[in-house]
Amino acid sequence: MTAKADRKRGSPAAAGAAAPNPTSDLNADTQRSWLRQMLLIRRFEEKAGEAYSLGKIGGFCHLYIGQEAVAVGTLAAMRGDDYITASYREHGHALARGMSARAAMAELFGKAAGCSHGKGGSMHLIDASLGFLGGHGIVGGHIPLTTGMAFAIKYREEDRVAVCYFGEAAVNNGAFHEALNMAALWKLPAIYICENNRYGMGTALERASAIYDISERALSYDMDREVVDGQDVLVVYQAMQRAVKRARENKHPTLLEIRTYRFMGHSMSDPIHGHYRTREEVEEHRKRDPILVWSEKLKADGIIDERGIKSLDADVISEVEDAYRFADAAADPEPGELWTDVYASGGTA
Amino acid sequence: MTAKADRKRGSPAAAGAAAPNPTSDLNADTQRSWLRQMLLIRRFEEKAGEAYSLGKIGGFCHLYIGQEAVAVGTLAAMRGDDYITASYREHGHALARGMSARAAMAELFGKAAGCSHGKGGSMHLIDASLGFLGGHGIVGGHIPLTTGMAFAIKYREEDRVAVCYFGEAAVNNGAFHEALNMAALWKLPAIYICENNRYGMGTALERASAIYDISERALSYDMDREVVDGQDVLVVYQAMQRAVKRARENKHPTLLEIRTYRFMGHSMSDPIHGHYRTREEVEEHRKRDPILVWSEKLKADGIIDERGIKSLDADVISEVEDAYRFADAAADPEPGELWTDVYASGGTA
Amino acid sequence: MAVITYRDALNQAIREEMRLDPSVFLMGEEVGVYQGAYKVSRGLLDEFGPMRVVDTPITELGFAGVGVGAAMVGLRPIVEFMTWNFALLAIDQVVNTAAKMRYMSGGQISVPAVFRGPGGSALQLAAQHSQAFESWYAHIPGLKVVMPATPADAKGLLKSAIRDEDPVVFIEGEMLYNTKGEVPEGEYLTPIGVADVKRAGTDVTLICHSKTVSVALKAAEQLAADGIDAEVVDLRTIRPLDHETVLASVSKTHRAVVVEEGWSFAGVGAQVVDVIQREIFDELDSPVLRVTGADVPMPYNKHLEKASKADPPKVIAAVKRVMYLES
Amino acid sequence: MAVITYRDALNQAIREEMRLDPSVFLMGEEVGVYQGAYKVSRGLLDEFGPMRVVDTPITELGFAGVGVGAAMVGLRPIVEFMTWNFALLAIDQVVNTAAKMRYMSGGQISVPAVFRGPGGSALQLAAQHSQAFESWYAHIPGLKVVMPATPADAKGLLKSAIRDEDPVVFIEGEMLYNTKGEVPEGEYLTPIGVADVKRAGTDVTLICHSKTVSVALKAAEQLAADGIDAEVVDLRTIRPLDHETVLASVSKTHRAVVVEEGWSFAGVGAQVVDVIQREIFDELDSPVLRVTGADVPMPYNKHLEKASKADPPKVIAAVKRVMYLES
Ligand SMILES: Cc1ncc(C[n+]2csc(CCOP(=O)(O)OP(=O)(O)O)c2C)c(N)n1
Ligand SMILES: Cc1ncc(C[n+]2csc(CCOP(=O)(O)OP(=O)(O)O)c2C)c(N)n1
Ligand SMILES: [Mg+2]
Ligand SMILES: [Mg+2]
Repeated sequence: MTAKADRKRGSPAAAGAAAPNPTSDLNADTQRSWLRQMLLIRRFEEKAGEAYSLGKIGGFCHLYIGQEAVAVGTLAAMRGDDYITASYREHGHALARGMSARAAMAELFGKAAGCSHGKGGSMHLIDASLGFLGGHGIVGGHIPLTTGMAFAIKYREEDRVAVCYFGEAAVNNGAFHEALNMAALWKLPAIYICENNRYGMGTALERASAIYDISERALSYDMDREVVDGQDVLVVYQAMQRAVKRARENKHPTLLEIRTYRFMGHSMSDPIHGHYRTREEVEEHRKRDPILVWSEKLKADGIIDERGIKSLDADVISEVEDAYRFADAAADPEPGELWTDVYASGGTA
Repeated sequence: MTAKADRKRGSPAAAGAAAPNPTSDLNADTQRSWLRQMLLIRRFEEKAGEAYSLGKIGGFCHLYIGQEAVAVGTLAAMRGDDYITASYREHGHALARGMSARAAMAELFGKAAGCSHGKGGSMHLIDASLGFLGGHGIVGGHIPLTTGMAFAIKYREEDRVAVCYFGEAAVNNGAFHEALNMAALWKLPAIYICENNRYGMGTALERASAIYDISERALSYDMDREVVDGQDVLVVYQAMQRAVKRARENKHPTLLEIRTYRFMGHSMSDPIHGHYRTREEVEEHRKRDPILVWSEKLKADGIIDERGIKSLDADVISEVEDAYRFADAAADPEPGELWTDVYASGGTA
Repeated sequence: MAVITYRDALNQAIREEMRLDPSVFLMGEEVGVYQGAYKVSRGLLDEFGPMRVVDTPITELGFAGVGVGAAMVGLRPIVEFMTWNFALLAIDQVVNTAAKMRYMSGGQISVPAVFRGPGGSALQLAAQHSQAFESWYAHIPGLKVVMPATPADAKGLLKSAIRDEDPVVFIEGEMLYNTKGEVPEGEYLTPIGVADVKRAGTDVTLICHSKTVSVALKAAEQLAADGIDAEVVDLRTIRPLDHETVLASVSKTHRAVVVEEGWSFAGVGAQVVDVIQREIFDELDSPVLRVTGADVPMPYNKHLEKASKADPPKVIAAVKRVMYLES
Repeated sequence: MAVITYRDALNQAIREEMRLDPSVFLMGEEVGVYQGAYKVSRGLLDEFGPMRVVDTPITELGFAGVGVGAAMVGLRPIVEFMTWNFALLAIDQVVNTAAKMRYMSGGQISVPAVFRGPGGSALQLAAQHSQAFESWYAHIPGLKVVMPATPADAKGLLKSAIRDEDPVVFIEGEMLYNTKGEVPEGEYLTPIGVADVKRAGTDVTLICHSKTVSVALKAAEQLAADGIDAEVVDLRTIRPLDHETVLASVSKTHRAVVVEEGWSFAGVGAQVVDVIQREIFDELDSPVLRVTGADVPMPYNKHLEKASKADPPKVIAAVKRVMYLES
C-alpha cells in the first residue's frame, strides 16, 4: 500500500485562471476603493523606502510592494470585528484594515503618535481597536496566536473570524503545523493565508519545501484549501469570501495559498535581485503588477478612466505626503517611556 | 478549486490484511529467531515491571508489551551499521538490536554495568557500538536527530540508513514536520517509523490529530508512505524491507505508519485502562498479541511446535532471570561519576 | 482549617477562579479526560466541560501560542505544561510573545496568561526530565515568576496569578504535590512579589524557594541543636524579587546562604547574592554562600542523583562556613 | 599582520577549518546562495559546494536537531542561527540533546557542534530581535559559551570552537561584524576558557564581554583623564568562566564593575559578582556594581533604545560609586 504523493505542479497563472470572475455584485465605488487602497499601500511603501534611505526609519523594513492585492482583497471580505495577525511585512495589511497612514508612518519613524507609540516599529504595527493584533517578528510565531484567537471566538460563541497572514517560507516551520492541526481538530473559525511570494529572503520555495503546492499541506489537517492568484484583487476577494463563510458559518478553517510576488528586496537592506533571482524574473512578474491588473480591468469595465486613476493616485500621494510630514514632525516618546508598558501595574519588576 | 481532504478511514486490521504474506524466502531459523526475540522482549518487560514494583527500577518506565513485532520486524530488515533512534519506550528496540538483556536491565537498575553506565536509565538506553543512539525523552526530539544522521550518511556517501521510532502522538509536534520536510527535500536515507498504538498517554489519536491516517502526513513532504499491520512481524518486516531498499538504494525517505497497540499503561505509574480506554478494548486487542499471531503462523507452517515454543520461552526466561540477577548484584557507579561525562575533557566547566 | 495537599490546593485555586470568572480556562496535555498527568486538574473536566478544560496535542509551542493568542483577545488561559522541561519547546511564545506584547504594542495588549506545571527534578527521571529553569524566566522583563513551597501558598499564589494582568510563570514542585498543610477555604490570596519568613532566627539567613524551603527548614532545625538560630526566607516569588524582606533579614543576621535546586551559573541565587552585596555590603560579616544543584546534567542512578541535590548537610556546611565555624 | 573585519575573521576561521577537516560543514538559513544574512559565509558555497554549505528551511528546531544528529555520528557541524533570537525555537535541541548526550550515554556520544550567530541588539530591531541570551546558555552544564569581542578573538575562538569535542554556543555581535583589527593569517587558536586583559590598570576592574568591551575601554579612557586607572577584563568565554584572571585583577584593584548587554536578573554579571564576593570577599573595598541593559523589552524608538543600553557614562558613574567618588 505505497502511495507516492505525485501531484500536479500548478503555476500561479494557471491557478488564478480557473477562478470565475463576475464583478456584477460589487458596486463601482467598492471596486474603485480597492484600487485606491492598493495605490495607497504602494505609495506608502515607496515613501517608507525613501524615508528609510534618509535614515528616518531604522531597523528592518520589509516592503509590501507587489502583494497589495492580497491584503486589499482579503480584508475586503472581512468584518470590522474580525481578528488579524500578520508577519513583519504588515504595512499593507494595517493600511487595508483602516489604520491611518499617519499612525503607520509615525510608528515607522518611532514616534509617540505611532500606532504602537513608537515602541514597536515597522515589524510591530498594532492597533487593538482595529483588531489588528500585530505585526510579529518571529517567522511562524503568530500562527498559533491566531489559532488561539479563533479558539477565543468559539469559546465565547461569537461569529468573528481570525485571520493570519504569513509567507510561504513559514509553512515549513513547526509552529504552522501545530497551529493548523489544532484549528482543524477543534473546528475553529480561522483562516490561514499563505502569501506565497516564492522566496523567503534568498531561498526559493522549492529549495525549502519538499512540495511545491503549499496548499496541499492542508491535507495533513483535513482542512479546506485553495490556491489563489494573488495579483488579481477580485479573485483574492472571492476566495476569501468563501473562506470567511466557511469559518463564520461552519467554524471550518481554511488554508489559502495566495500566489504573489515581491517586487522589492526582502527588506530595505537587501537588493531587489542578486544571487537568488534574476532581474529578468522580477521584470517578468512586474507585468502582473496587481495595480496594473486591476486598473486595466476597471478601465475595460468602464468603471474608471485614466484620469480617474490619476486623480486617485494624486489623492493617495498627498495622503502619504501628509503622513510623512506628520511623522517627521511628531514627538519622540518621553524618555520615561522606556520603563512603561512592561507590566500592567507600570514599573519594572 | 477547493479540495476537501475526505479520505477513507482505514482500520489496522484492514491495513494489514491487504499485504502479501509469503515466507518462502525466509529460512526457518530466522522465523524462529523472531519469535525468540519477541518472547525475550516480552519477558524482559514483564521482569522490568516486576523490578519496578519492587523499587529496583526508578523514574519513568514505559513498557513495550504488545508492540514487539514492530521492533523485531523492522530491525530484522536493517543492517548492523544502520543508525537507530527511539523514544523513551525503547527497551524492545534495544534488545532487538542486539543489546544484551544484562546491559539493558543493569541500566534500568542504574548500575555502572548498564549500557549507559547507569546515568541514562530506562528512557536513555544507548549503545553507540550498536548504532543504537538513544533512548530520548522529549516527544519528537529525536526525529530531527535522525534526519541529521541520514544527512551524515549522504554527506559521507555511505549506504547506511537512519531509522527513527516514535509514537503516533509525536506526529503533531513541530519537530516531526520540520524533520520530515528536510529529509524529503534533501533526499536522505531516513525511515520514520510511527508506532501508532492509538494513544499518547491518555489521549486517543483522534483527539490529538486532525486526520486519522497518520501516514497521509507524508503527502506534505512528497515522501513515500505505508500503513502496516504492526501485530504481524512478517508484514512489518516486508514493509520495512521496501522502505530500507528505497532509502539505501535511492536515498528516498519513507514514513511507515505501523498500527499496533500498547497492552500496558503508558508507564509503570499508569493503570492499563481507566478514564481513556476500556478494559474491553484492551482485551479485544490482546487477541492479536503479536507473539500469538506469529506462533500460530509458525505452527501452521510446521516451523515450530508447542514444545518448541515452550522451550524458546524457557530459554528467554532464564536469560531474563540472569539479567535480573546480574543487574541486581551489579555495582552502582562510583560517587565521582556524578562529575564525569559532562565535557570531553572530564570535569565540569 | 482544612489540611489538604499542595495538589488539591492548586486544584481548589483553579476551580474557584473558573467558577468566578468565565473567561478563565485550563489547557494542556492530559488535563481533561486523563484528569491531569499529576492529577492537579482532577474533576475539572466534569465540572466545566471540554471547552474550558482543553486537552491538547503534544505541541507545546503551538498550544502555548494558542493560550497567548486567546489571552490577547481577553480570555484568561491557564496553560499547563506537563513539566517545565517540555516547555523549552514553547519558550519562544512565552518570551517573544507573552512577555513582549504589552511593550511592543505601546501598552495596548495584555497577556493575562498563567503558564504552570512542575519544575525541577523528581526521582530518577534523568537528564531531560530534571531541570529547574526559574532563573531563565526570571531573566525576562515582562514575565512574573512564582514558586510556592506550601499548600497554602500554592492556592493563594495561583489565585493571584490567575487574576494578574501579566503573564505569570508558575513553577510547582512535583515532589511537593503530596505534601500537606492547612489551606484556607474559599477566597484566599497570597500577593505576588512578597517573600515569607518561614522561620525567624538571628544568626544567619537561609534564602530558599520551592522545594528547598523544606531543605532549609530541616537544616535550621539541626542547626538549632548546635545553638545556631537560622532565619528561613522563602522567596515565593522569584520575579519581582522581594528585596525588602531579604535585606531586612540579612541586615539582622549579617550572614546569608542561598539554597536553590537549579544549577549554579547565573542561577536565582547569583541574583540574590548580587542584590545583597550591592545593597548592604557593609552589613555582611562574611560572603554570601550558595548551595545549588550539582553543575551536571541529572544522572539516573539514585545515589548519584541524591548526591547532586541541595540537602541539609550541604546547607549546614555552608552555614558553618559563613559563621567561620568550619572545622 | 592583515587588518580585517570581525566578519571576515569568522569567515576565515570557517574556511580554514573546512579546508583542514572534511567533516566540518556549515548549515543554516541563507548561508549558501544568499552568502549569509550577515555575509559571514560569503564565498563558502562556491568553494565547498552545497553538501558542505547547506541552506536550510526556516526551521530552527529542526535544523539544530539535524546538526546535533550529524554530530552524534561524527560530523562537525557549524549551525548558524540567523540571530540568537530565533534560536529560542531550537533551544530544546541545544539544551536537551546537545548538552546532555555525553552524560546520558555515560560518555559514549560526543556532540562536537558549534551553534553560532549574532546575539544581542543591533539598531532599532525592537523587542523580538534584540535579546542577549548568554546567561541562559551559560546556565547549562554540558555547553560552552564563547563571545569574542575582537576580530582576532573571533578567528581564534571560532577555530577552537570548531575543534572542540563539546557543543559550543558561539555568540557574535551584529554591531561588531564591521569592526576591524589585526588578525593573524592561517593557524591561530585562542583557547576557550581564558579571559583577556584588554587594558591594564590599578584602580578598578571593568569586567565585560562582546560588545561591552569597547564600552568599557571607552569608559576607561575617559576615566584616565580623571586620573582613574581602570583595568579591562574581557571574559571572552562565559562558560567555563576564567575565575583566575578575574580574581587576580580584582585582588589587585579591590573594586569591580561588571558591564554586560543583557538584562540584569540572573545575568552573567550576577554570576561574576557571586564568584568575586565568595572567593575574595576580604579584598573588596566596595560592593561590585553592575551595568546592564535596561530591564525592559527593547523599544524601537532610537532614543529609548540608546537609553536602554550600557554605555560609557553609565560605566563611569558606577566606577565613581565603587570608588566612593560619587558626586
Ligand atoms: C524563526 C525565524 N527565523 C528566521 C527569521 C529571519 N527571517 C525574517 S523573514 C525571513 C524569510 C521569511 O520568508 P516568508 O515566510 O516567505 O515571508 P516573506 O518575507 O516572503 O513575506 C527570515 C528567514 C525570523 N524572523 N524568524
Ligand atoms: C515534548 C514533550 N511533551 C510531553 C511529554 C510527556 N509525554 C511523554 S510520553 C507522552 C505520550 C507520547 O505518546 P506517543 O507519541 O503516542 O508514544 P507512546 O507513548 O504511545 O509510545 C507524553 C505526553 C514529553 N516527554 N515530551
Ligand atoms: Mg516569501
Ligand atoms: Mg502512542
